[in-house]
Amino acid sequence: MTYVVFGLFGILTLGGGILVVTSRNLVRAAASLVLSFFGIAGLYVLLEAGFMAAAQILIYIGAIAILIIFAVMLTQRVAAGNRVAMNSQWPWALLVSALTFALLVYIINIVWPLGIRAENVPVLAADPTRGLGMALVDWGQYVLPFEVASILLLGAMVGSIFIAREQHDD
Amino acid sequence: MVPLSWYLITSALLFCIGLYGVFARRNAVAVLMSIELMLNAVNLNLVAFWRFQTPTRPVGLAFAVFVLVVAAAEAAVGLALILSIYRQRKHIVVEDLDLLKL
Amino acid sequence: MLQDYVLIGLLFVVASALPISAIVFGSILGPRKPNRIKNDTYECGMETMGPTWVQFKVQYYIFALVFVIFDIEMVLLFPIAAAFDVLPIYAVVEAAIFILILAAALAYAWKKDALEWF
Amino acid sequence: MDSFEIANLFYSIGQVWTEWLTNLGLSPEWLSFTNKAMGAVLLTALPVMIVCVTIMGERKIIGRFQDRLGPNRVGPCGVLQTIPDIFKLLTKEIITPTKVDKVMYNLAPMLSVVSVILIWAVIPLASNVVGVDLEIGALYFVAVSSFGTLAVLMAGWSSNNKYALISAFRGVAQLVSYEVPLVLTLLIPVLLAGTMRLNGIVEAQAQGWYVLLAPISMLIFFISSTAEVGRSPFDLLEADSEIVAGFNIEYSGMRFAMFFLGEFIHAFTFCGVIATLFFGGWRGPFVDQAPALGFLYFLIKMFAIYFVHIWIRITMPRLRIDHMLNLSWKFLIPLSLVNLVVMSLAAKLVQTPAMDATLWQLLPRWGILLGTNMVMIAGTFMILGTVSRRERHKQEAARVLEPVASGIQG
Repeated sequence: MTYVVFGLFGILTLGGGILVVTSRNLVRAAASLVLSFFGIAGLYVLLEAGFMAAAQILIYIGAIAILIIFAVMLTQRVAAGNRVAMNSQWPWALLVSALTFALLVYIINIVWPLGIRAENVPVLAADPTRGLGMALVDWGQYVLPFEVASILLLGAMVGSIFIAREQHDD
Repeated sequence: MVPLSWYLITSALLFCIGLYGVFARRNAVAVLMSIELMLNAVNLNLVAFWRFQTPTRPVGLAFAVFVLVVAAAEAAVGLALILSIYRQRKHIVVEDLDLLKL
Repeated sequence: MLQDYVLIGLLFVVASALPISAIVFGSILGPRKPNRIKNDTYECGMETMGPTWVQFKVQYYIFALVFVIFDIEMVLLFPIAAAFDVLPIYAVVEAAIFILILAAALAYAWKKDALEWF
Repeated sequence: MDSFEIANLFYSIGQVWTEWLTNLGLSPEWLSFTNKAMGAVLLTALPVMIVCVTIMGERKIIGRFQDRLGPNRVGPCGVLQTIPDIFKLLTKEIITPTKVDKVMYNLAPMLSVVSVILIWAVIPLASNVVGVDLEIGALYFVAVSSFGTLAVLMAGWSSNNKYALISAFRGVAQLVSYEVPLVLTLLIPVLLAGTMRLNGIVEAQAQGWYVLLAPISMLIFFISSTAEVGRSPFDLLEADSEIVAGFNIEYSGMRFAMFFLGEFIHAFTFCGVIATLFFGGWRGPFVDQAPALGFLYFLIKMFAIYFVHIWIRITMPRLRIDHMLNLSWKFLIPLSLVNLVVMSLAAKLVQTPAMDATLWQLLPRWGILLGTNMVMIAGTFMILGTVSRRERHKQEAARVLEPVASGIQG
């Protein structure tokens, strides 16, 4: 049963991904991106990371996807459906990605052999989300990256507002 | 449970799809979307490793959350740059953006 | 843990079955006499002029952008709020610093008139 | 003995149901699955049934407010008006305009209904009656409602209509702006209860409803939820005088009805969430003896809050878009940020009392939290007063200089 659900979400993720890189209509591509994100959220649920799944939906689908759709609409002059989507080097790109994939599969197969079924998976901590919350503000753990994250967000916001703003003369 | 390697393969495949998109798409927004796919693949890896290797400590989760932060910052700044370029040059075809070559 | 989400999955299926069946019923019961005018885009009886996918102003993007930043912040705060009862006081202060840095970002956006609707 | 039977109402129904299924020869796994499927069907049916009642009630109430009768033809006092309405919508022609993007056009109304029904999975209906008591309940609620934004955008884009797209863009700007204060204040019940489980939040309110401990949070949450569901005075999405009818203009018949249904369910679902987070959910007198009463209390609270919604809807005129955005970004968000910082520090000052704390042990916590809120309210009013006085002076000065007022374009 879990395998069926895994397959479903896997197909959603990968199918969405393939549509993203192939579809000519950029809004369609963004919609497929949402599909792909949703698939990933499903995979997180299967990994018992409910917090990550919710964060995935909230941030990627609820915020980043909308940002991307806005950007698409702001940069598309006419419904640019019939322009060429790929550049001239796409066969090379395909080759490179295929080789990368082969390499990754090779490595994964060495360390975590594909045929082996998951036996005795370790048990989850009682409440991982609370654990994460404690770790984020713990001196010994992630408090520095946590505060740096807020500075990064501050920087990103200041920078992108500065860049994106239309220059008003007044 | 589904074994770890399956998640890793899914994630690797997604990463390679994203890689292909980054190399092959002409539109800058599409390139950015492909980058988001790659970041997602990384995150999937992190969460899968967390679940199978260190489920009692929130290491993987914390890293995945920080990847989320970086992804959001990247999307915001990247798209702002694209908008700004679009305003100046009226197109966002990546291979024609060779300002530095002149 | 995984069992919890079974119900949500089922609810998703049932909840999507509701609008699907309603629309299917509606299309069975309702009349179907399409014509060119009726199927045209509705713009108060006027002919559609120019391309429909018009361009929009950048202001929309800026709102979405500030939202993305705040969204991330809130997601980071949720696990901390959930663990609030066991946190020491300095941890709360750290979270407060985190919030204040983001408030500075909001103040910047405000100062630069990025939040104005022109 | 009467109350005893009521006490075990849900339990006994569950017992009978389980016994019946076991006699049919179901294995435990399938039994659990069947129960969950049953739960899913019930959770879908419940909001739809509530809609049928509320639409009717709302029309009657609005009629009374506006000094007219409201629907009064079908059934006694017109209470059955909804049934012919449903049939009317069912027999309407469903028009699919030729230039739409078919996939997204059909997906959007579905998504708008599904996203709100999914919220019901985590709302605790009575002490032990909840779809799933998710560990991340509060976050799940926010995550699921963000699908609604997507539905608006999809409907607007796929319709291939300028007005629909403009409305969708405005709508997304609105939804996105008000999601920030909504979620920021949602954090306060979570941190006061120390859990994201919605049932846990309700149980923690045995020590006083959070509306008493955090009234500011309740107000912010209420205002931003009004905007999130697009109710008046925030109904700019379908400002019929400005943009023909909103993002769903190209929809007709049952497809349009689905948007309508989604919007209605959304409205009182948020009322249910407010009741859960701030008004003690299923809590009330004698609820420990008779858990079934909890459902009644929940419904009463939900409808009471919904009544306030209706009241505001018929009293307030629609806001202009720049005012609406300013209200969120320049008032609600700064206020909720301050509220969050101050409340978290104040709540940390007094340790969370044990579950069996007496009234006297609870008093300091109540006093400090409520006092902090009062101080914040006073401060807000002072700042608002100063700002508005300054603004008034500025405008008066401007009027002397330039007699022609220049309008702001939305």
